[in-house]
Order: sequence, then structure tokens, then C-alpha cells
Amino acid sequence: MSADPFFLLVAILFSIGLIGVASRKNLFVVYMSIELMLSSVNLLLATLSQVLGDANASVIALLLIGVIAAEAALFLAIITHLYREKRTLDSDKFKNLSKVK
Amino acid sequence: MSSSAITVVIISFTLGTLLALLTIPILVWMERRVASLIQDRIGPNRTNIFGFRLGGIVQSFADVVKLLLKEEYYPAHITTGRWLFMFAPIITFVAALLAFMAIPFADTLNINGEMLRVQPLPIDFGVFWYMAIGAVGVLGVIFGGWMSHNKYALLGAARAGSMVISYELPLGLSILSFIITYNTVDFNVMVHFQTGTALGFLPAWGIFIQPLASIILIIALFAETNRNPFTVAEGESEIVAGYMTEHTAMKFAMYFMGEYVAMNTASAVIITMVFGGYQLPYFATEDLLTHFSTFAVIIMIVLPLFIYGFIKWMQKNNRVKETLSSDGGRAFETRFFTIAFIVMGVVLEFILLYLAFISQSDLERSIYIAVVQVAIFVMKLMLFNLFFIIIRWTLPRFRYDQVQTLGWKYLLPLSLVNIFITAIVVVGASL
Amino acid sequence: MSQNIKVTKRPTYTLKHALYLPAIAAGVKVTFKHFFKNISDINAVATLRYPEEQPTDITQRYRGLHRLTHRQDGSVACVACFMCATACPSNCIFIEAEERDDGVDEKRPKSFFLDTLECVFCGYCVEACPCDAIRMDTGIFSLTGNKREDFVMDKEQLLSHKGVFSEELSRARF
Amino acid sequence: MLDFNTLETIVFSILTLFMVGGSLVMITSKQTIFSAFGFLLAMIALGGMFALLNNRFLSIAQIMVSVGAIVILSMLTILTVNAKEENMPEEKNKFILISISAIIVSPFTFLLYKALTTLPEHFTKMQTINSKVIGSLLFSEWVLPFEILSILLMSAMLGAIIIAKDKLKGENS
Repeated sequence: MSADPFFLLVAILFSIGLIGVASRKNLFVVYMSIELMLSSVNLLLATLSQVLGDANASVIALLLIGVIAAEAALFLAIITHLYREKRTLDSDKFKNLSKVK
Repeated sequence: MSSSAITVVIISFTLGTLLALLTIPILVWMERRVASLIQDRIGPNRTNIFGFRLGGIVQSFADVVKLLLKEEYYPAHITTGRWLFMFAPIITFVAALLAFMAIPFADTLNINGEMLRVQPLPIDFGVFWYMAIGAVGVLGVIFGGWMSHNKYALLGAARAGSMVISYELPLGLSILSFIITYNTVDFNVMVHFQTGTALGFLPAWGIFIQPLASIILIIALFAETNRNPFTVAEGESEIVAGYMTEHTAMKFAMYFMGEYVAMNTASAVIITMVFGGYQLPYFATEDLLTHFSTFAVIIMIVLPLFIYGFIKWMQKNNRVKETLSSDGGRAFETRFFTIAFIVMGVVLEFILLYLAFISQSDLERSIYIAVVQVAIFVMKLMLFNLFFIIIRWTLPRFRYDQVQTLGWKYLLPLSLVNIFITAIVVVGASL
Repeated sequence: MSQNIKVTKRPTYTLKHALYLPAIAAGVKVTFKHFFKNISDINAVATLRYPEEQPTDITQRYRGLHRLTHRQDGSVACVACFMCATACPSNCIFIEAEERDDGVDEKRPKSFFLDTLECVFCGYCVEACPCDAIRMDTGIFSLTGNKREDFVMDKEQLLSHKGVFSEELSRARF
Repeated sequence: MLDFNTLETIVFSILTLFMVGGSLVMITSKQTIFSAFGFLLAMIALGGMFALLNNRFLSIAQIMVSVGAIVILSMLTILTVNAKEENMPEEKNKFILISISAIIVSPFTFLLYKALTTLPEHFTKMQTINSKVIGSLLFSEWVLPFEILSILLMSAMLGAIIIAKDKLKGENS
């Protein structure tokens, strides 16, 4: 079985995640898109582990799942906090650090 | 794959599906009859097919038919996403059904040198499978609760979700201490570990080796399956019917049946991990195979006694009071089943005679042992389901904050302490 | 004085209570005892097997279906005073009065309808009746029908019901 | 060139359909709950993809962590935040934005794909990577990253609690 389709899938998933981050304003969708990008990297690692016949990549993928979990916890906490501050899920409203108001 | 392997896989898959699906009406019937008997009532016993009422089991089938034929009704305020509203109960049901599929029903069959697992999904990481799939079921609850656009449903869904998060931890940690003790993630090997004796006189079941972890496991599984005393997600005294408030007809039935399948799965997991699975206490499969004749003779003596007792019980109880004129066909049913049981007993006796004294084939004997083990498994499963039901009709419901307190403040530290003790003992024993 | 006061010790919250499990075991023991007792002899359960077994504990004060009583001469005892219809909380009694010209009394009901689907069986009509014309002593507790009209009792139906406890006729002194 | 096993091809196509479809639902739908559903589909299909790659342990870990923990946690947060219609962002020209960014991103996708295909194209041998291999590697060569990960998880947990907590009672001012 060729590994090509897997690589194509990885590229497409990563791009979809990127599009989601770039074009949506809903904080939850942004968060999920980032998760999706991380997961596509995970799929790439698993594919490489099979392609190269090396279990080390699988271990990295396993660790990455842990990192994704940590990231999810933090991101969700931040979303809850932001929503409590301004009562909105619009990412454009949180510009406290930018010069252009 | 040889033909025997395919046969075993098909048979065990059919067995798993039947055990998961066919126990639903039986469990619903058990729930209603046991509840009524506990409360000094009788319970449903009128529905019949040609006079056969089977103690009232027919009522459950009638209920399912009723729910199937009901109108598919959607509340008018659910405008977008009806498909998800309808799909949510299916997630719960399918997840509970899939989680059941990793349970071994009998010991590994040795057919002409091939080791075949009697397990619907022949996987060797059943514990992980259960933990992974079992948690998916709550997603259906959350989706259904959210899509209802209803305060009570939303509250029920939030309660179910937070309860799963808080009880997944003690569950996982107690399972971890079992994994450390048994040194495996394979259900089948776990059952093998539990054959034989501990301390000389007890069967080496998990509950005697790991009492604290067993209790935490049982409590956490009660909470996972939303059974009493943890029914806060559908606490009808506070939030109408919780997440299933807006669900009607077959959608409700899916939630309802999913709950019973989840309960069945939880019982199966508890039996496999804590109560020795499909094994008879004290006896391993190899012992039964080597002393097959003795075992067969013992069964030949016990079986008629059991059938005699059952027939006596049926004749005493499957009748109406003397004061009543009509018995509604109960006498005929009793006669029919008496004859049927006697014929069944005779046939089984002849099969046992053949296996014990005439045939010397190892294959037939091991298949017979597997059948006996499946029977033992089903008996243990039903006993533990009965325990679930009796607990439901004994205890009142916990308040929601008490549930969370119990999970986070007591079970989590206890299971952590148990892991430390287990690790110290296991490492100390290996030194 | 203090010797009459019995001091009971308050139960202390011990480890046994904190564990919950002994209490759960005690509860399971109680339920299991009931379960086992009933499963070993189902006919000892006191439940009434209703359609075959009829209730025997319907007392004189049981409020069953209504009836209209008769006078000594067999005519209707009701004088169409509308007391029952006024007292009725669910407005289920509909009376139309007419003049009575046989010299026995002045008024009688031309029609007397009682909608048992609306009736709440409170018995206020019986209390209100000045001449003991309506009673609820028939002992009929189950009322069935195929359509809504079956449940609206007219005068003839109400007169045809028999009382099962006390005397048949009205006790009012006319 | 293509030496696909038929069954594997079918499974791969179905899983791809679920993953791409789920992620498209995720980035296009208006309501957050449908996004979460699409995300759930993509995650489950990813677990299936790991199983297709003969990596059972990773597959189970994916289902257990991504679906059993992350998606449920996200759903729970969506439930507790419970944003009303007026609190959601206005995205009138959502689809225009999505298509513009898709056009911008597509060369990058192609580039990524080309870069990845310079790697070995074929699976050397489809061996099953079982939990034993992963476990022994994790606790021998990768033990330091593993420990660092546990510290990361710990700090993430504490950080999440501190961020999401209401203001402390002392500092009401």
C-alpha cells in the first residue's frame, strides 16, 4: 500500500485547520481547528512510523496526544474566562493588546 | 483462517450480539418484576402470546412494539439540526453495544492446535477498548440534551457530562491497579489470573485480592451507567426527565435500551475483572478437562435436581389463587413447560453420558466445557444485573453535589492510595 | 422530676456511618428479604387480581357512581331545586325543571344530566341535596364506554341505578 | 504504482470521507454544537485511521483521549458557556472568507504534499506496532520527554483551574 494518500490527507487536514483558524471568528471553532492541525501532525507521525518501520514515531505521536490534551484544557479554560469577561465568543472583540482599537 | 476459526468468530459474535440485545427485554422485565416483588406487589404478568406469558417477559416485547409504532414526533421549537437530535440516542446505544463486544464468554478454545478466542471482537486489549468506547456513550446524552433546547435537558446533559469526567478518573485509576496486579490488559488473561485459590480457601477473585479497587470500580461503574444511586442526570424529582425530556417514541427507546445495554456491559466488566469471569470458582479449565468424567457426573447429578426445583417452583407460583375461577391458561403453560424441561433434562443427560463415557474426543469435551462456561458467564451476568436492580430499589438518589464530592474527594484519593500500595506490594513481591 | 426524663444518647457519627457500605448492606438485606419472601410464594402477595377478583372492601361511605332516589310512590324524589348543580365544583350537573302537576309536589326535573367525565366525585351534591334525592351509594367504581356520550348520564339512567347499602327510597319527609 | 488492497482502499476512503467531511462541517457550520459534532467525527475517523495503519495502541489512545476526554470536555464547556444567539460572532461573509483563505492556502497544501512525498513512498513492511514495543521505548529512550509531558499536564491542569476560576474572595475590589 502506497503512503501517498495518507500524505495527501495530512496536507488537506492541516490546510482545513489553517483555513478554520484564518477565517472563523468563533473561539470554539478556532480551538477545534488548532486541534485538527495537531491531529493531522499526529496522523503524519503514525504514517511515518509505518513507512520507516520505526516505533519511535508512534511514541512521539503518543506524547503528542498528551500535549493535545494539555492544550485542550488550557484553551477551554481561556475560552471560559474570555466569555466571562466580555460575554461574547467573537475573537475580534479581544484586542486588548493591539494598538488598533 | 481456517473454517473452524471462522465458525468460532461467527458464533461468538452472534453470541455477543444476542447477549447484548436479547438481555434488554429480560432486564426491563427483571427491573419491573423485581421492583414489584420488593415492594410487595406483583408486576406485569398479563400480556401473553397464545396463553404463554413466560412470567411477564412478553410485556417487554409489547412495549418495544408499542414504542416502534409510535409517531415520530419532533418538538416544534427544534428548528435546525433535527438529524442530530435523532442521531444522539443512536450514539449512546451503539457505544454501549460496542463496549460489550470485548468481553470473553469462555476460555480460549483449542481446536486442532489453533487457539481461538470466544470473544466477539478477538482483541487482546479489552480493558482499553472498554475505557475508550464506554466514554463515548455520554456524547449522545450531551448532544441530545443540547439539541432539545430545553433548560431541563441542558441541565441533565451538563450533569451527565460532568459526572462522566469526575468518575472516569477513579474508574481508570482502579482499573490501573487491576492492570498492575494482573500484569495484563487482556480480559482473558485477567480471568486466567483469577482461577485457583487465594490464601488457601478463597477463590482468587479480584474482590479478594484487591478489595478497595473492586469497590471503587463497582461504584464508578454504577455512576458511569447512570444507575441509582447516581441517576442525577435524569433526576425526575428535580429536572423532569433530564436529557431525554424531549425525546419520544423510538428515540426515547434508544436511550432507554442504551441504559440497559450499558448496565449489562458494566456487569460483564465487573464480573470479568472482579468476580472471575466465566470460570467456576476454584477450578481452572485444565482441571475440568483432565477430570472431565467426574465433572460430567457431578453435572449429571446436579442438573436433574435443579430442573426438579425449578419445576416445583413453577408449579407452585405459576397459578392463581384458589378463590379465582379462571386461571387464564396458566395451567396449560405450566404443563407445557414441565414437559419441555423434563425432555430437555433427559436430552442433556444423554449428551453428558455420551461425552463422559463413550466419546473420548478432546475437541467435543473442550467445546462442552466452553458451553458450560458460557452458561456460567450468563448466570453470573444475570446475578450481577439483579444486584444492580436491587440496589436501585434500595437506595435513594444522591444529591448532585454529594455525587461530585464522593467522586473527587473520596474515590480519587482512595484509588491513588490503592495504586501506591499495589505498586509497592507488586514491586516488593518481584524483588 | 428529672427521673421521669429519659435521656437518649444522640447517635455519634462514627466510621461505620462514614463508610456508607454497612448501611447499604442493611438496606439490601431488607429489600432482598421482601424479594425472596415474595418470589417463593407469589400468591401470598396481597395485590388484588382485579378483573377476576372484585374488591370486597367497598364500604358504606365509598363514593361510587351517582343515582337518583325514588319516593314512596315510585316517582323521582328530586324537586329540581338546583342545589346540587350550584354546589358542584366541576359544573357537571345540568338540570332542566318543569312544573309538577300531579299534586305530589311543585317541581320536578324535566331532564337531569350528569357528565361523569367532568365529575370529580367529591360528593358535594349529596351533601347539598335537601331531599336526599341524589346519592353516591351504588358501589359502582368502574365506568366504561366507547364514546364520550356514554358517560353523560341522563335521568332514566340515574334512576335505574340501585343502591347497595342503605334503603332504596329517599329518606326525606315530603 | 498503486498496489492497494481492495478492503484497505474501501476502509481508507470511508475514513477519509468522514475526516474531511467532519472537518469541513466543523469549519463551516454556524452553531458551535455542529462544529463539535464534525470534530467528533474527524477524531473518531482518525482513530480508525491509526487502526488502519496497524497501530492499535495509538488508535485506542486516540479514542480514549481525543474522544473520551477532549471532545467531552469541549462539549461540557459549550454547555456551561451556553452562549446565546446574540453573543455569537456575526459572520455574514463567512463563506467568502473561507473560500478566499482556501485559495490562499491551496498552494501551501500542494507544497506540503510535495514535500511529504519526497519521503519514502511505500510502507516497508506493514508490521503491527503493538503496545509492548511502544511501552518499552517510552520507558527507555523517551522517558525524559514522558516525564516532561507529565509536568506539562500538571501545570496545564493547575493553569486551567487558575484561569477559569472566579475572582478569589479576597480580591473583590
